[in-house]
Amino acid sequence: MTLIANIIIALFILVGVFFTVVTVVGVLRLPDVYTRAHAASKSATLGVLGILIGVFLHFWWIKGHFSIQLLLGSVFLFITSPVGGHLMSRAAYMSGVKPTELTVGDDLQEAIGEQKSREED
Amino acid sequence: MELLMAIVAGILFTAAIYLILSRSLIKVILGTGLLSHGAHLFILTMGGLGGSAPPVLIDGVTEFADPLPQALILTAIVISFGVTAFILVLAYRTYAVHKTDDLNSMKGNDEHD
Amino acid sequence: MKKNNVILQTTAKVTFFIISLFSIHIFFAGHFAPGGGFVGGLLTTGAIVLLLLAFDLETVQATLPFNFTIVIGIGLLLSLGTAAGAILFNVPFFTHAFAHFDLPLFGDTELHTAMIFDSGVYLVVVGAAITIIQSIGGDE
Amino acid sequence: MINLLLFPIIIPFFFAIVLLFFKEQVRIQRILTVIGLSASIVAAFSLIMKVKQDGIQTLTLGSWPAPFGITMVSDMFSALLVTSTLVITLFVAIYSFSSIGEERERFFYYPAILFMITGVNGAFTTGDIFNMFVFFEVLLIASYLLIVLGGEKRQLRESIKYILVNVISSAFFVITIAYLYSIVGTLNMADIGQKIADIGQPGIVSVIGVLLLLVFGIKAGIFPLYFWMPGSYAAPPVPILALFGALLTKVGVYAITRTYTLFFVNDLAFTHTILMVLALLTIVAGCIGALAYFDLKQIIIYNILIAIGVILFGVSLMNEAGMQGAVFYLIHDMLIKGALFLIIGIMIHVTGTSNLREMGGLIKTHAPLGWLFLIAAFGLAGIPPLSGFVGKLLIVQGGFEHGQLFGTIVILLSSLIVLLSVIRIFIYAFWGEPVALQPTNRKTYKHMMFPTVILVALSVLYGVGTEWIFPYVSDAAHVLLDPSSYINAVLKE
Amino acid sequence: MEFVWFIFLPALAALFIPTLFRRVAGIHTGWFVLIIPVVLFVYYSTYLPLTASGEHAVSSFDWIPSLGISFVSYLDGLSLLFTLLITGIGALVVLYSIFYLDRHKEKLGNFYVYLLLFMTAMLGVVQSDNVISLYLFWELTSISSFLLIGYWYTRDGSRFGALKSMMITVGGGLMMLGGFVILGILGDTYSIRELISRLSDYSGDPLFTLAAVLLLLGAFTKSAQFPFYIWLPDAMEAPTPVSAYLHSATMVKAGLYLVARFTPIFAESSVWIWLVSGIGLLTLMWGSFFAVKQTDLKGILAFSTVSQLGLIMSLLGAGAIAYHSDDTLFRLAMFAAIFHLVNHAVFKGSLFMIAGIVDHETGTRDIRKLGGLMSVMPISFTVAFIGGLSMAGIPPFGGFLSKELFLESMVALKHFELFNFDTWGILFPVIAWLASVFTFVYSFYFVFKTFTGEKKFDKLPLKPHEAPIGMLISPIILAVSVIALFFIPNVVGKWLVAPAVMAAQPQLYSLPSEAAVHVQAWHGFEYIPMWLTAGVIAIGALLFTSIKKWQPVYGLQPEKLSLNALYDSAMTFSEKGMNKLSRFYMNGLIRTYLLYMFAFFSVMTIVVLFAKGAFKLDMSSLSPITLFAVMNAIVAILGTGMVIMSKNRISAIIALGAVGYSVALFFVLFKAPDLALTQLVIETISVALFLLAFRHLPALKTHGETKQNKLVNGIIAIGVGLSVTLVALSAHSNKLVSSISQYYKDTVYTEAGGGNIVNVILVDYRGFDTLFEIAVLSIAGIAVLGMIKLRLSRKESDDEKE
Amino acid sequence: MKIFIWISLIIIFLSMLGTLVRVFKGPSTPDRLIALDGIGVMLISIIALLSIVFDTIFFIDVILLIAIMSFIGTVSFSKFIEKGAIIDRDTHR
Repeated sequence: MTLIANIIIALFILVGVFFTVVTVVGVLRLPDVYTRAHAASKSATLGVLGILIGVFLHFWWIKGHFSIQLLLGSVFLFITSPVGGHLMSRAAYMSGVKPTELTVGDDLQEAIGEQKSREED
Repeated sequence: MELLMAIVAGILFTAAIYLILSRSLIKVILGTGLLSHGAHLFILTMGGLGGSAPPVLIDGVTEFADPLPQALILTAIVISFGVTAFILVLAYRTYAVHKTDDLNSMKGNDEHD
Repeated sequence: MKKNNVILQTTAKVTFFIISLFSIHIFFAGHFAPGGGFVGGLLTTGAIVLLLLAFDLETVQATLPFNFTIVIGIGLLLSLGTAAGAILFNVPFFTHAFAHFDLPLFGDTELHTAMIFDSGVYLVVVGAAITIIQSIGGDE
Repeated sequence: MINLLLFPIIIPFFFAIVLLFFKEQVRIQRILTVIGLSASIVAAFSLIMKVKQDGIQTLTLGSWPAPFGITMVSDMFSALLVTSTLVITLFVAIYSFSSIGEERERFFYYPAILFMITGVNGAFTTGDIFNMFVFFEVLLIASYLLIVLGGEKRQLRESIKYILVNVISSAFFVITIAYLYSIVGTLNMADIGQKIADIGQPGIVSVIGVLLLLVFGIKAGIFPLYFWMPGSYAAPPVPILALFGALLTKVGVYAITRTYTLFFVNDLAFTHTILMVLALLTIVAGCIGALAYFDLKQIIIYNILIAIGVILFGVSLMNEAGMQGAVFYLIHDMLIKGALFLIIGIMIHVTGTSNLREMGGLIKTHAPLGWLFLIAAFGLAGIPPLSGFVGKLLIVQGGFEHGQLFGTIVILLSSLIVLLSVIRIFIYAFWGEPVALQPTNRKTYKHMMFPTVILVALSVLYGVGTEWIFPYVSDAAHVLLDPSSYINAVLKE
Repeated sequence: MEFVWFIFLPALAALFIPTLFRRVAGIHTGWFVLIIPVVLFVYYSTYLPLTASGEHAVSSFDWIPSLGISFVSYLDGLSLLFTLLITGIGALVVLYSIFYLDRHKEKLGNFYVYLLLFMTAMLGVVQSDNVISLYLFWELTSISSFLLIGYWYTRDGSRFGALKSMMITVGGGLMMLGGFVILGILGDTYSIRELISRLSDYSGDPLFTLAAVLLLLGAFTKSAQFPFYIWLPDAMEAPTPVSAYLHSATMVKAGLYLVARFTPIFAESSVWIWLVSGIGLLTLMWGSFFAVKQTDLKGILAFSTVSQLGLIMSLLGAGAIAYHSDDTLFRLAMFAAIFHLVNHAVFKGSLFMIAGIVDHETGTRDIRKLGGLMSVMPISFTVAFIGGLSMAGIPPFGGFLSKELFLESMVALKHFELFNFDTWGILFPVIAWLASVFTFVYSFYFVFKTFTGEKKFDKLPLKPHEAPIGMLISPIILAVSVIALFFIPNVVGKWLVAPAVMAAQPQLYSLPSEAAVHVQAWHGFEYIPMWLTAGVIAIGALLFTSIKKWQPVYGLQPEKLSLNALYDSAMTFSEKGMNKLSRFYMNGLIRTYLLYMFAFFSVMTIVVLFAKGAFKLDMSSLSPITLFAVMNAIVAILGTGMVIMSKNRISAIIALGAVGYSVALFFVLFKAPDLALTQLVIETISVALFLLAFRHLPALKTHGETKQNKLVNGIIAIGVGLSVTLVALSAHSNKLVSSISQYYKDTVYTEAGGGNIVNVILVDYRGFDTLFEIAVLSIAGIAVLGMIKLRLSRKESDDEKE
Repeated sequence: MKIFIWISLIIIFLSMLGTLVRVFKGPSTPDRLIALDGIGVMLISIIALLSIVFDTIFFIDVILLIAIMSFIGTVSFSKFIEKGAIIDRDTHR
């Protein structure tokens, strides 16, 4: 029983570690802010969720301690992480960080332009 | 471990003092921030780092980290928070009035008529 | 430019409650597990800061219509009062008392005067931190 | 009333909190301040009586046994200091009614004063080294509030220096406590004293002694740690300056005295020689400054340095006469500095400047002020029978008994410099051709005079009535010289 | 009634003077004041028979008995003599002042208050048996003298003179206090009588000589001895009654009194004898020589006073020799000293009053403008003539007698063989004689330049005429006394001088009559002093007549080398020099101040650490190093580096936050969950605060900091970092006593009812800390509020704009 | 199991150091910010795993706390970068 539990836990943690590594590779290798933000917010969230679940299960199954905080933490991260990513990207954009050359289109540019012209009316 | 931590705290102190000695008000404030970090680490280090469990009673655990330095640090942290907030506001008020953040231009030895 | 903050504001509302709950949990956990008045108060402050970030000073002021200077005063009085209660019994200042009660809903509960003291701490921390943040944020 | 010794700390604290609720009602604030301070004074006086009667008073907070909880200890030394602090504050507060201005009063001026007094009295009373740090922080942050209150250009500029220096000193204080804790494993001052005596003060403890001297020296303003002081103290309005000058530096002096009589008493030849040399250098530095300036505030501020040097010299002698003199002089200096600052406040109010060169002939229009100043000045210089004399006499006596001829003669000569510096004020401001004065409100002048006169009168009384005060001073010195009495009272062995 | 209170009578009376002056405008306030010295004079005269029989009277009242300080009125021959001088001349001076000072123009209220204060002070000095109260009155004389000299406070000269006299005399007084304290320690008493009786216990102590020197500093400054005399000429800015009273008859004699009083103690010391007699003689010579240089009438008198004081001082020194030699000649010296002291008080008082009259009636005191006044002011001239000749030592005036005694004593010194006097003794009579010649010259110079010779009335500011009779009464009384002293010296000797001599040398005499010297004008032709006097008159007359020819000699002395110039440059240095000095290191830069502090801190710490051999590194007590901690340490250090390096403020804040978080991680690693929680929250909120505040702050700028500055900063920073680390390591390696923490672990559940020890410490064991820590937070809160909301400088800047 | 957790921990720690490189390199402030956010997340992982290593539940609160705090930090930083002011007085103006 404990073995199975341990294996499941290890699996979750492994997933978490994997995504974390992905994150760091992404953050280091991707060309511009926006892509890096993408890597950071998504894979990092996944990574931490994996680990949190693993740890949660560890305490629940092995130690017999049902930790609400860990669950709450997972939920919280799940909610806030994307929002954080969104905000950061937006901030980057607004502060004028140029996207990489490879970028295909820039919709927001137009949207802001429209809004500005509307305000000027 | 204590050796290492003392050195880390010492480095924090060094950096803090280096910053405090600079001319820019902002750097000085950053320096005070580092200074308090260094001080807290020193307290922790001096209390001994060998504790095997957090100082919270739990069945079956008898060896704890020394709780007293922790309590002291907690007090010190809160105090330095208050002071940091104060210094920040003071800094920007000073900047607003003096129109500069260069400490060299805030000499003020006008008493030397 | 009109600000588009819908995402943040919605998240903030949700998380505000999570954080508040957590802060209360941390506050009460204090005596037996990590936590206590400080962290609790600071967390509550964090929650309010989040609201401030997402909305603005006036909205938050309307939602939480406290004079935080008064909150500081109340908190300090509470803490001091708890400590000074000992004077009435002519025992050294700060002598706490505690007892275990068997309350219907919570089971065996320890009631401790330190708790009142800690709530004073909580109030002061919230009051002071918010006072500072409000003042700076409100400064032109 | 086992909690009696806490009242001089708690009452101002309580009133400070209550004042927070009356932010806009200046009148209520004033009344409450006076009530609070008067009540504290009553408590402080009864504390002195109690200590005189029953010896050292201790209180272990929370009923925890001595080294574990925080112990508050009131020996005669601290009781005297607490009382003088409160008395001075009361008069400064009354003085503020007419001089500080309503804007400041509305922005927590009185609560800040009361908080500061809480900190000062706490620092004087506490028997726990970390608790002392906390009280230091209380008084410091309150002093930050006071020094910057009003946000005038010069205030802001000097506040930065003041605060920076104090933040640094706090950091060093904290780590020094940590070092001490590492070595002796306790925070209770009596316990520390005991344990250091037990282990025979190894070298490292002396190092910590020096560190503590530096930490407290920053607050006390000893050489070469005083440089921030003249500028910073001169920035805020006069009542605040009076409080700072009269009280804050004395906290540092108290802390040095306490630690150097309780902890580091096993290697006097080393630690106390350092203290003595620094004290003498402080006197020299103070003398240079006191002569160098033509600014009222600066002159008196530098006189603080001289006084601190004199007191610490007395402490460093570690003999009866020296210690009695130091205690006597310490309280004298609190009173007289408070009074002098209030007087120069009035002079600045009347003339609109603090530059001596722009004053003159005030004796013609403000004769009582002139005589008041002259009395205070002579008191400061230690002209008998005014208050500075007996303290200095005892310190000189202690110095000669100790065989420290050179230092003692420096002390004597410093009196001359003090006299020169303050008489110069008298000659420039009160004598000479009268200069044209801005019309000022005579009523305000009178209101400012009232507390000032009383404070000067008190200092005169302190000097003339030495015989009544002497037993108390003698008790205080006795405890300082005999650490075991302090230790026994706390640890109840 | 205890007669010690009579000392305070004048001071008490002074309390009523301002009221009297204001309310009773019709009568000159002086008349009320006059009552005091007269009453006192009469009262104290009643003690004459007592002291003449060698007894004394004591009355005392304790001031600080715990320290052995009391007010004692000890009346023996010496103190009674001075007391009578003070009250007697005091009465005459007050009388004189009534006519000298105009009651409408002058602030008599102040004047008489000071004068009465001075009277109390002076009585206290001479009657105190307790050295501490003696010191008290001593300083009080300095203060009242200061106030009196500065009486016309709008004049520059008055202020200058007042400050000068105060600085020098108070400084001397302080040194004297040092001497007193040493005596007090040695003899374990502050009472002079007891000190004398215990002399043998301590006279061999090494501090004894120091006490003598310190005491003499007090006496020399007060009695205007070389080189401290410089204050006296400047003190002449005081109203003339004051000069007559304080600066010739009484206050300057306090130093002489002190020397006489302490002769029984210090006569043991060779240093004392050499200093007193040597400095006295030097002063005599110096003063008499430079008196001729002066052009101000009061200046001449001031220098003459200096020289006369020197004369008496040297006699006192010679008198102390009586303890070492049986030669009756030395016993004569003390008698001569006291006798001349009386003489001087009388004739100099009269001369000052005449100088005042001349000033009052002609409007000038410049001797170059004066001349021929004899015709219009015959009475004044007569008085001046009598006083002047007495001063010159010419019969038939009192001065002659004491001058002869003086010369006799000086001749005797030649033979004295102790303390190397046999080698240098010959100088004494020579200098004494030379000085007497100059004394003769300046006396004549003063009298005859003013009253005879060419009349230059048209150059005078006022039209000269004889003074009103009221103003003349006092000088006339004094002039009569001068003559009387010549004819009844032995009466005076018996009642006044001999008791005083006995008081000054109590070990030598048991009855005053033994001390009495029969004074006579004619000793026969073998009497050397007679020939010396004749020589003085001959050479003196020669010099006086040729004064125009040699007076330019004085111009040879460069002004810069004079003692006055020394004082002036000291004063300038104390203002300008100190300012410059202070400017040099007080440059207003916080960085500089911090550099001093840090440099001192690190040097001090490291030096002490190694000097005390306290540095120790105990590897055994270290806890094991964990990998995470090392990694985290790297993070913390990198973060720190980034804070320093970062070029913009956001990255600096990010880095600071990173350091904060790594500190939190340290807390986790070292088992401090509470700390970790708090640190995390606080760090975040701090960062938010920084960001908030950055809206109001500029971007990060280096302000062109030089490389050199950075280098210095770096070195200092490293020094401090190194010292704190080293101390930390040594402290850790010196864990000598186990911590008190175990108690908390044991009692936390049972007695405090909690489980989280840290939290229980915070709210219970050390709740007091927490209570005030939240107070700190609260104050920070209201401080921020106050700082932001209250802006008095806004008005300021608005003003600037307008 | 212990060893596995240790290895995971070290990997995550190294990742954290890697991310830290980004914090140093920048180039733009948002880059650093993003990296910092990532570090916060990794810190959570580390502490979660450390709880297993230390065998204590007392650090679990820290996890949630870091989550909250890093969110607040992220929001304030982004607002600062975007607008320069992180708290508005009044959005409707």
